[in-house]
Amino acid sequence: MARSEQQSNERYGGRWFWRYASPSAFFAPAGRIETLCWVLAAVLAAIGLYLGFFVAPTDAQQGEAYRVIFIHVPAAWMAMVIYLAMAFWSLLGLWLGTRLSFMMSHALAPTGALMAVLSLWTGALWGRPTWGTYWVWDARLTSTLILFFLYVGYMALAAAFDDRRKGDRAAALIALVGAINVPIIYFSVKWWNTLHQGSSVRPGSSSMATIMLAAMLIMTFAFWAYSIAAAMHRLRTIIIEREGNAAWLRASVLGGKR
Amino acid sequence: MSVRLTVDALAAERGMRAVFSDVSFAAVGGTLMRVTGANGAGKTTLLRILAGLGAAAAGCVEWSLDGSPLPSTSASIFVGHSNACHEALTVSENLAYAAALGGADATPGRIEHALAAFGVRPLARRRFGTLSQGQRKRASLARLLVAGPEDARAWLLDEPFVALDIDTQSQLAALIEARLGAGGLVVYTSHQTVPIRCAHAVEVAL
Amino acid sequence: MSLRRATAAVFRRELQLFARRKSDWANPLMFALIVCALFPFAVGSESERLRLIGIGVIFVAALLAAMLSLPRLFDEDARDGTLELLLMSPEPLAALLLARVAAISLVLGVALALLAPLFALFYALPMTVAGVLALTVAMAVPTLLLIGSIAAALLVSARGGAILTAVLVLPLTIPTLIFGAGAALRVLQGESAASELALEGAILLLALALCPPAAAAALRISTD
Amino acid sequence: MNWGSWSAFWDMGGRGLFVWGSYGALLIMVITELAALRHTRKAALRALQEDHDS
Amino acid sequence: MTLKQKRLALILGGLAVIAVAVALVLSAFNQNLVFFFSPSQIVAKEAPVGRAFRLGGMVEEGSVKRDGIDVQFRVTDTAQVVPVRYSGILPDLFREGKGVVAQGTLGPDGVFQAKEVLAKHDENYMPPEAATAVEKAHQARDMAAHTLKP
Repeated sequence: MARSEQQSNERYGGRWFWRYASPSAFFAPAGRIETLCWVLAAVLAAIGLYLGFFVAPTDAQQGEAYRVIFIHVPAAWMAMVIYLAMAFWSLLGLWLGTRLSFMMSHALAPTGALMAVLSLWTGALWGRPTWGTYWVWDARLTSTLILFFLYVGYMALAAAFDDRRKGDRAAALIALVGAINVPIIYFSVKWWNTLHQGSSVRPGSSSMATIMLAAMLIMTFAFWAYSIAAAMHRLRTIIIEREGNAAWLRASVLGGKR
Repeated sequence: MSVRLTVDALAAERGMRAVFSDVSFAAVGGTLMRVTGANGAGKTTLLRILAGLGAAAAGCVEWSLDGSPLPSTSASIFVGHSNACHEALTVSENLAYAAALGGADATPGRIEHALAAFGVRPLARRRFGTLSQGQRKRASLARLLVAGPEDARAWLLDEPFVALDIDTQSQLAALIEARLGAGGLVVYTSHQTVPIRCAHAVEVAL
Repeated sequence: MSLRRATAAVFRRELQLFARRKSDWANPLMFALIVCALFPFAVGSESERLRLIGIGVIFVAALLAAMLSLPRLFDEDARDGTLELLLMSPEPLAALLLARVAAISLVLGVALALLAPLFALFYALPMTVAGVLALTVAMAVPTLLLIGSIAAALLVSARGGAILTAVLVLPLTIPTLIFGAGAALRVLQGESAASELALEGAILLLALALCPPAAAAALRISTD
Repeated sequence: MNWGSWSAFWDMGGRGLFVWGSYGALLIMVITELAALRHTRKAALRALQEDHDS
Repeated sequence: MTLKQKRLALILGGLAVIAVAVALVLSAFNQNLVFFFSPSQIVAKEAPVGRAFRLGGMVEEGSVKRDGIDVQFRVTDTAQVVPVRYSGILPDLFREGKGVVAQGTLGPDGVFQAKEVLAKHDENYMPPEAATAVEKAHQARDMAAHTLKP
């Protein structure tokens, strides 16, 4: 049985994380995190793209086409990581009944869906020159596609309820069901058809030159920063939408303007 | 059997809007409790929370039987606006289903007895969908009696007198009185004032 | 004792309803039949080509037909108030939901499994394949209904339920589709389908263990 | 430095369509998302302001 | 039975069902699973004749002969060799000595008629059987080189 926020508050009142688990307390830190992450994303992306296009050499086998890797792999990773984060916040929300957890999952979903689309799109454009086809029904591609469907289902379900509290918890449940299913789907699709190469990232092994790897990892951090910043921005918007009646919010958002 | 209901600082919300807050009361078996309030004050919401069908925004509801705590779902029978009967099934099938879900074994004799108390015994083998509105209401109220007199659950009745003719209203009132006399707890909401004699009447205003 | 009585009551009621209202099972069967009959018009009637797509078409048609009956799970109950009886039962809700899905799976699963060999004739598939197809359809229908019961429970009171159910449920049924159709494909190619059948069964069992509690939680959320 | 000229840079060894197709998609999506973020924030603030004024 | 006992019984039942499911999965994985056929398997006549399947291995060095869009090459797992015929455009990464997967049918003449040829840039991408075979062959060659050197 899910608890109400107040009950959880009484029970976990002394814990450190509780201080930031309410929208009012997290609104300002979220803004600071957002600004920091926008800056980080821009700087890291600039460094990563410079390394990727001007320092990293041409690949021996693939020529220049491999340069898609600097956005393809980070996007694919983020699509998965964001889904996991969404499922984590959903679980926390269902378990503790905190409003902020649900808002966090809602804030993550659109960016996650975008990452899934991006990794599919770049994958298709990379696959054409290297594998000889835009699309294969391979385990990784297919499960990314399904991940995209799950994101869409989550967002559609959250939007289908007029009662926001219901929508929050219903969407959280579907996120968890999806999280249990993703590995099952992945392995069954893998069984069904295996074509994607093994993962090439093993530092120290010869499968990727150091400079290429460095560019890719820096781009990955840029994607992380971007995702966090976007999620924090969306989180603050959701807090404004939902907590519109609260005095502290009016004071901090409208206070300066009037 | 002695049912006890304790409600402490209860609050409810619907679609993020507060419906009521800080409602506290306690009641024991033999008490008739009437919940009053304007439209939209949250009478139905309160009853659904007591029944365990809805979640409270804050506060708690505790049921106990002879001192040992009970989960909400085993503590009460809820009769709401809908009849809780499927139109394609007969009256007795519907009642047997409700009884089995409630944890009781409904023998045909019990069902007939319960229907007789509302004067609709001949309808037992009719499809629910073929009944008139008044007949439907009576047949569905018979659900309260199917489990038998040893059933300790409290009755939660949401507007039970609506759509009942005068005869049935007094039948139901008599049954409620009998129930209270046997030590049962009855909580109801009503716009009509139907006289119910009882030793212990409490009113909760929302 | 009372748990057995309650689950038996749920199970019996569902069968009674199927017996009283034939359209509840006849419509999904007709749907599957029509879908299977449409494909040859689209792809051509050579038996060679039909055999290639037959298994997939039959399997997807069976899944879609079963999915059409998902709203039947809770929508009507929510309207006439019998859902409250289920929610207020002192017995574990998950067990009651399992009984209900079991009754529907029994009727729809068996009916679709019996029809699968007929569909197999349409698509010039040999009788051995038809047998495996019937078996895997009989396993896939309960799996879909179990997974679908979560979505159906969530969408009891939501807008746009039917389409959204499909969006939520169909991606999650991919494993059962892969192994169910895969088993029949193996037999068509003259190989042993044992491992596919084992995996199909494993997915059914997993759904059996995990879906009813999730559906119960979903129902509590949406009726709150 | 990898590129002798700008045209070599845009050509990407004959794979320019695929490489720039990918990076272009990234750019479009990021811009779209940023615009959407701005839009919803503005709408939320406007709603709050109207609520406040009335 | 109290509600708690019932819940416990249901949870135990659920766990038992999951255990059976896991056992089924394990038994399925124990059975022989074939995604690819290696040239050795084809030479040993394990692959079906006349039915489409996948052939995985490496393109043998110096075996590629192009004639317009018709291509002939040989696929090896270092132990055995299978000739392949294909007509169409080969992907960029198709190289001699690199991994390849071809989908098609084995003709009665023992030539694999490929309908689709897919290439990989990574040695990881190979059927596991072929990968181990290649690795073993490499090891043997390296060891031979070492012993011959002094």
